[in-house]
Amino acid sequence: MSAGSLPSGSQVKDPGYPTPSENYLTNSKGILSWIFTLDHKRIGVMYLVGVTLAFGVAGLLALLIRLHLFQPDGMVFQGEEANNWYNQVFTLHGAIMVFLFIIPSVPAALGNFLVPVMLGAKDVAFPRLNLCSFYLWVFGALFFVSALCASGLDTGWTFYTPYSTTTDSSVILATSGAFILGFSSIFTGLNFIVTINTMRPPGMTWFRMPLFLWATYATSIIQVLATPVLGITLLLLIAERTMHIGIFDPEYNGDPVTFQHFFWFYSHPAVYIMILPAFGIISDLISVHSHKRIFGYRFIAYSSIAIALLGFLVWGHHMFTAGMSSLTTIIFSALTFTVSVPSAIKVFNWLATMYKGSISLTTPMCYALSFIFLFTIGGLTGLHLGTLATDMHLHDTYFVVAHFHYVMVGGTLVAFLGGVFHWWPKMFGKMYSEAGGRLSAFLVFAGFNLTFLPQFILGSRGMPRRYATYDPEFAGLHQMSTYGSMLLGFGLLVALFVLLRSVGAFSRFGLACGKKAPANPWGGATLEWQCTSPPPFYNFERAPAVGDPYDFSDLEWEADEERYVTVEPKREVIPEEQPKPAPAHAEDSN
Amino acid sequence: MSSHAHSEDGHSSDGHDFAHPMSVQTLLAVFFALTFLTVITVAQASFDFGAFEVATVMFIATVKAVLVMAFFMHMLADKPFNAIIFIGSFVFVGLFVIFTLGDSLMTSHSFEPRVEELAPAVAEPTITTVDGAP
Amino acid sequence: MFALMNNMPHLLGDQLASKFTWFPEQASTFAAENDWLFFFITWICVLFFIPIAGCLFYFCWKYCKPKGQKAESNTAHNTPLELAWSILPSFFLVAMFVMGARSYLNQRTVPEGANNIGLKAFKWGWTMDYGKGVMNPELHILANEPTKLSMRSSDVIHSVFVPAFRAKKDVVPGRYNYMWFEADVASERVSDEELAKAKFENGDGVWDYDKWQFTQDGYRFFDLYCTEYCGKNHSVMQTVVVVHETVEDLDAWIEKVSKRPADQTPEAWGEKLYNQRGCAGCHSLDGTKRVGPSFKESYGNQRRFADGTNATADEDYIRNSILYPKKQVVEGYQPVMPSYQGQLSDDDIASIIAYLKTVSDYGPKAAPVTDDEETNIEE
Amino acid sequence: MSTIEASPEVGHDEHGHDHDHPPFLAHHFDTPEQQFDSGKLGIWLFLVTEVLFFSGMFCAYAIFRALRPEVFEGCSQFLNTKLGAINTGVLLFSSLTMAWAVRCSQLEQHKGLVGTLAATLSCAMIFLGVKAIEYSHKFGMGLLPAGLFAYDPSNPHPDPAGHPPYLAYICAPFALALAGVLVWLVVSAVTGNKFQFAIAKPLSVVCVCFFVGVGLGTFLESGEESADHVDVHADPNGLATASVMLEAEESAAADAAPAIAASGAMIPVDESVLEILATDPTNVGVVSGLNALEQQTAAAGTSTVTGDGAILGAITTTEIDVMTPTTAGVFFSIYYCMTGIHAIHILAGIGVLVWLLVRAVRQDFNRQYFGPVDYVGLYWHLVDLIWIYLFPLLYLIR
Repeated sequence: MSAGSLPSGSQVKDPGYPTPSENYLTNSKGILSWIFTLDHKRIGVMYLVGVTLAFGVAGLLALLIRLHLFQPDGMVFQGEEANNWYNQVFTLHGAIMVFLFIIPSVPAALGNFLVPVMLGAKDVAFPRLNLCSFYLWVFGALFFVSALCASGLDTGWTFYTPYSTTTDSSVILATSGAFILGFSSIFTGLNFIVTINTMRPPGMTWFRMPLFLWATYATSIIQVLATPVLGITLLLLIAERTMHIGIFDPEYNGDPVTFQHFFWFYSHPAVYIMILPAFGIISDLISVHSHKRIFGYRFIAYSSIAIALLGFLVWGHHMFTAGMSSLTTIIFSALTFTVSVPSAIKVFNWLATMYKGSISLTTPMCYALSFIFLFTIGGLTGLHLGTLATDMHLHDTYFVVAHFHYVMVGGTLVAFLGGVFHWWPKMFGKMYSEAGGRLSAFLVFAGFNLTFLPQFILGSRGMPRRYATYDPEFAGLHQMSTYGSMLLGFGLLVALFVLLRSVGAFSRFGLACGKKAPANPWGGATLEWQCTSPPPFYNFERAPAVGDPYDFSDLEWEADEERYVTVEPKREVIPEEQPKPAPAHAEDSN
Repeated sequence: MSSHAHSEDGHSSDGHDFAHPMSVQTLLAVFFALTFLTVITVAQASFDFGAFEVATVMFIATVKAVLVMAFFMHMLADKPFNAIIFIGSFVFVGLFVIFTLGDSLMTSHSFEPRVEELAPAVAEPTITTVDGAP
Repeated sequence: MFALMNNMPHLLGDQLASKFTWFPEQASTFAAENDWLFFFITWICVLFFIPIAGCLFYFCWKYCKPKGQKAESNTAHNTPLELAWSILPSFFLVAMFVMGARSYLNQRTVPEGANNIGLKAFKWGWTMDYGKGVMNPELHILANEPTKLSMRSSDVIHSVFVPAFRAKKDVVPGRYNYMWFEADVASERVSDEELAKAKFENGDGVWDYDKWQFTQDGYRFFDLYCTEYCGKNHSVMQTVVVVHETVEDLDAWIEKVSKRPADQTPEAWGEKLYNQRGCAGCHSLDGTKRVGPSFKESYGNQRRFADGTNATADEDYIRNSILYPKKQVVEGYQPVMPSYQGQLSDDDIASIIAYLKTVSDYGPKAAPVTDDEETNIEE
Repeated sequence: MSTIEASPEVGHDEHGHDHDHPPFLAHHFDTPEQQFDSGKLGIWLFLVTEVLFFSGMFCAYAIFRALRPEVFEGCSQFLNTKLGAINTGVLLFSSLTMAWAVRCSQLEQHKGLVGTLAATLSCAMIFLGVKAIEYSHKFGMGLLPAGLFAYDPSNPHPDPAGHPPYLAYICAPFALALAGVLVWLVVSAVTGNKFQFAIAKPLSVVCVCFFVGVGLGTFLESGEESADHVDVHADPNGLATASVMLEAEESAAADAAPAIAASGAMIPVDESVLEILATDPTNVGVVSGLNALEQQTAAAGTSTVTGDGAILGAITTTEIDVMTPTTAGVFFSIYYCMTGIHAIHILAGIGVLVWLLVRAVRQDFNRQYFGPVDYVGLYWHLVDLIWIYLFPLLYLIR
């Protein structure tokens, strides 16, 4: 097609396969074709819409919190019930963000779309289960909405007993919702593990998998192992509230610290459910946009698994002041430090990948850079909290709030946005405005830092978290934080605008939609860039050429078409008569 | 797509492809072993093994569990990977129980005594006479 | 709202211009060590962060290339380098852990002879127990001597946090948690004029600690916060810590708060004592049998004792029961009640008796007994 | 993977040419073996989640048993070992028939498959029937979770008229199911629908089995009842005396046990209890008592000290009553949580087994496609596995 621009003699492989007449978005029409779809890509898109809505709601609640804290006495909620309102708002902000947004964001939304495509499979192993887990998510979300409509929720997202067993708010509705969302998460994880284990096409060995798949695999392990414990914990909590079973409620001889053990056995690994897929995205983003092979592939892959497993050993660091025995406390502190090593490895590897690369400062790359910056701060401040003596001062202060927002928002959310910007052309077949995208990345970065850097200072100066009103001495920093949150919110709106505009959401206002996306706009070497944008219903019109996912040497930029094409494809020659159709099994049994 | 027929040839000659039916004798033998172990575990409950009681009971239960897993659940004939993940899950159960139980035991001295537990016994006339006798 | 936003630059300026500190005042023996450790970790973080961020921006600038240009190098890995950066930071981590754990163990090991103060947390307030039945929401401790708090909660989880002491511990219902600290900065006293002026301006209402920045006894204080979310008034569940220079000063304060205030009736004071002094643990008000007989059947009732004798529960009997509880034990109960001799003043005992009269179902639900009448009853 | 393939879910018809894709093979899989392996890995992972799900309750069990062994010992006597043992046997037998069903499906023995599945279902129903007796009996005695605990040692078997007819409530849905299936059986026999008749026939046996279980449970429980009545009546106060304890030790079964538990286990309580009480800051009385004691020891004559010492000595052994809501109640909470969630798993298992039964009658399974039977089998064995641990942990504590 564009042989003229290439050195003579090189064989040009057809870069984009003949564009199929239909893609997954157009091959069937009507609302029912979406509601009952078994296509992982459509389910991924539905998740994307769902988690964005959840994020919008929880984000508005966050702005409400920040506005309220603009004044020491509280600005938004007034009157007798002001504190109750505040408590409900921060609880719902936390619960919705954690259960409805962060946990399903990357794995369920992006993961569903990408895992089979990256793998070269036609679908996930259990498409019906996949749809089921989406509807469980919807169902769980409905429970949260009904809790909100009934009498709200004011326990904090952690549901600590005995507060949660004695408060009047709709704890049972909310915990039932979280229980159902847990199963949604388990089924997604289970599906991915099976898909990656048994659906890899010939040639796709474990070490040819993109790092996003490794991260998703590690995440899925946690989802399958940890989430059931949340299920039983919440079930016991419901029983405690209805029948007073006396396991967690001191009134009946139970022990609240036991509840915390149960809860954090899930919820600490859940932190890695949130951040591991983000690591996967960033690994791919940095490599693709630096056009350079990822540095230390195996170290990154292994460190994902290491984090997943070590993540099960450190839950106690949420309870350093709760009244655990000193020995347990010290053991958990020591184990906590071990988790920081694999995270550090990844940061160094990403930097080494950029070194001597050919960096394009595209929107996804801007988000990825911002991720490295913010996540590093989040990770490093974790050291202050893992160290026992300093944690005695910092625990349950704004320092903790700032720390986990740096990891969850600066980490996961930024990576999620980076991932969405990176794969948007693939998902919807449209290019967005680069300038707008970069602006949003900058605004998010600036707004985020302005919001949460002051909170580190607030925390170390002794401002406790979850306070609806506070001593006037903290006012200045709180106000900075509030201004920052506005900027952050504005940045996110810009991002949403840029993305929606590209698919023509504003075309009726005269804002043109984006250009048609080529199959490979960034020069990625993973399999998803081999199919058309958007992918056809069956992902690949023909079996994809499985090669090294980070070998960019045979990709050439075609300036006039604004796309990358493959020259001299090092296509794996798969013999027609293979002894075994899925050699993956042989490896599994080792 | 001729691979399918091909793969069938590559498999065991019993013609059952990937199916590995258990023989009826094995199934019955395992069942009787399990029943026998149940009888033993009920019987041992009438003897006092003191501190070993829990250990004995758990040992017998584990033997039964291994029998069920190995034969009824075809773990022996299954892919090792499946067995590994299943048995691996017990490692995590172990972690969970050991840390939580250990911490509870180490801090149990700080639990508040429950006054109402002591109270009725103290107030019980019959018991008071027995205890207060010396 | 917008008017306030206009204040922003001013507030910012305030923030930067006035004494900017990372931490509140160091007022305990833990503080210096804790802050040192904090800054030690922070500097290590900076040591790592500056090169990381520097590389990030430098690489972006240096290797930013037009599209289509190949990378200069395609090194896939360098195992020694990767091992190095995996292993080297571990030494820093070990150092942090060891220092943190040692300091923590110190914070968990109560020195011999620490002054013991009881603390009870409830929704939404604190009661400090200074022994001998003296209870007060304010925490008053002695400078340069270790103080141990034995803490319990009567409802949900709370957490004691004194930023100036760098100390924190959750108060968990169903168990006794403890913490200790040694304050090394005594609270100043404001001048009497200032105190008098504040008292006048404050009026009879609740003392406004935030406004005056000293207690109603004229002491400067350190904040004590609840840091475990506990419901509606979590954010106002605060009290103050006052550090006294000398034991005399502390005792004088305890003496001052231990007496029945002039404006309180004996019944009300008696009820307070019933709840605060542990009577409620063993003696119910509704007739339920607990460790001891219920107060519902106390005053004015006929009592049968373990030794077979009988008596009517009158003022004298109750007084004796409080001071010498093992002399006459009601039949069916164990002689487990401790003596309150030296623990309750005559006025306290009289108040309790007055209170018992109001809760007993037998005998006169009577007019309050005057102080004179009571003090006449002698052993 | 070497050819272009189109949708599995939409338009099966386009694939008439695809000889290699049998109808039971989902289109995103290449071979039946890949499909089977995926399903198998999936179900094993699901079992992993089940193990971790139950681990929470085993953990709660371990904590409370370690902290309050005497409560567990006392309360365990209320559980009828015979019923537990019978149920263990029933579940083991159902595991056997389930494993046999897998074999039948692999060998394409369709009749055998239907038979073994029906046998498995019947065992599940017997199990539930026995459980219904156990539960209703305990509900009636007020042996309930901590918050609802209403056991009265002096009146262990309150008048049945005083509480709702729990057994009837539990049996009602099963009776409805039985009636429904019988109607279906008759209708399908009359209309001559052989397929439906072939399903309804085994199902009616299955439903009847629930009541077989109820009968079995009633029979064994009534034997139990008379035994402990005798013992209770032997003691005029309705409270345990040393003689009853002796009897209990001699008799192998737990017959006399409720009476013992009612009186509570003897455990020594030493001064440390007082010290603990003393650390309660609100309990200033005790603190002061101890302080006074110490001061007296230091200063005054020894006579007072011995006096107080004797008093302390008198309460060094006291009885902890294990039959209060906060002690026995917690045991029964754990008992109901564990066995209740296990019973819910049995119910879920019954659901999927019925689905298998229908497909087995339809002869869906063959040597290439027996996955569903195998997966349900694995699930069923896990449920059995959990009971293998629950039985000794709850019923056989001494």
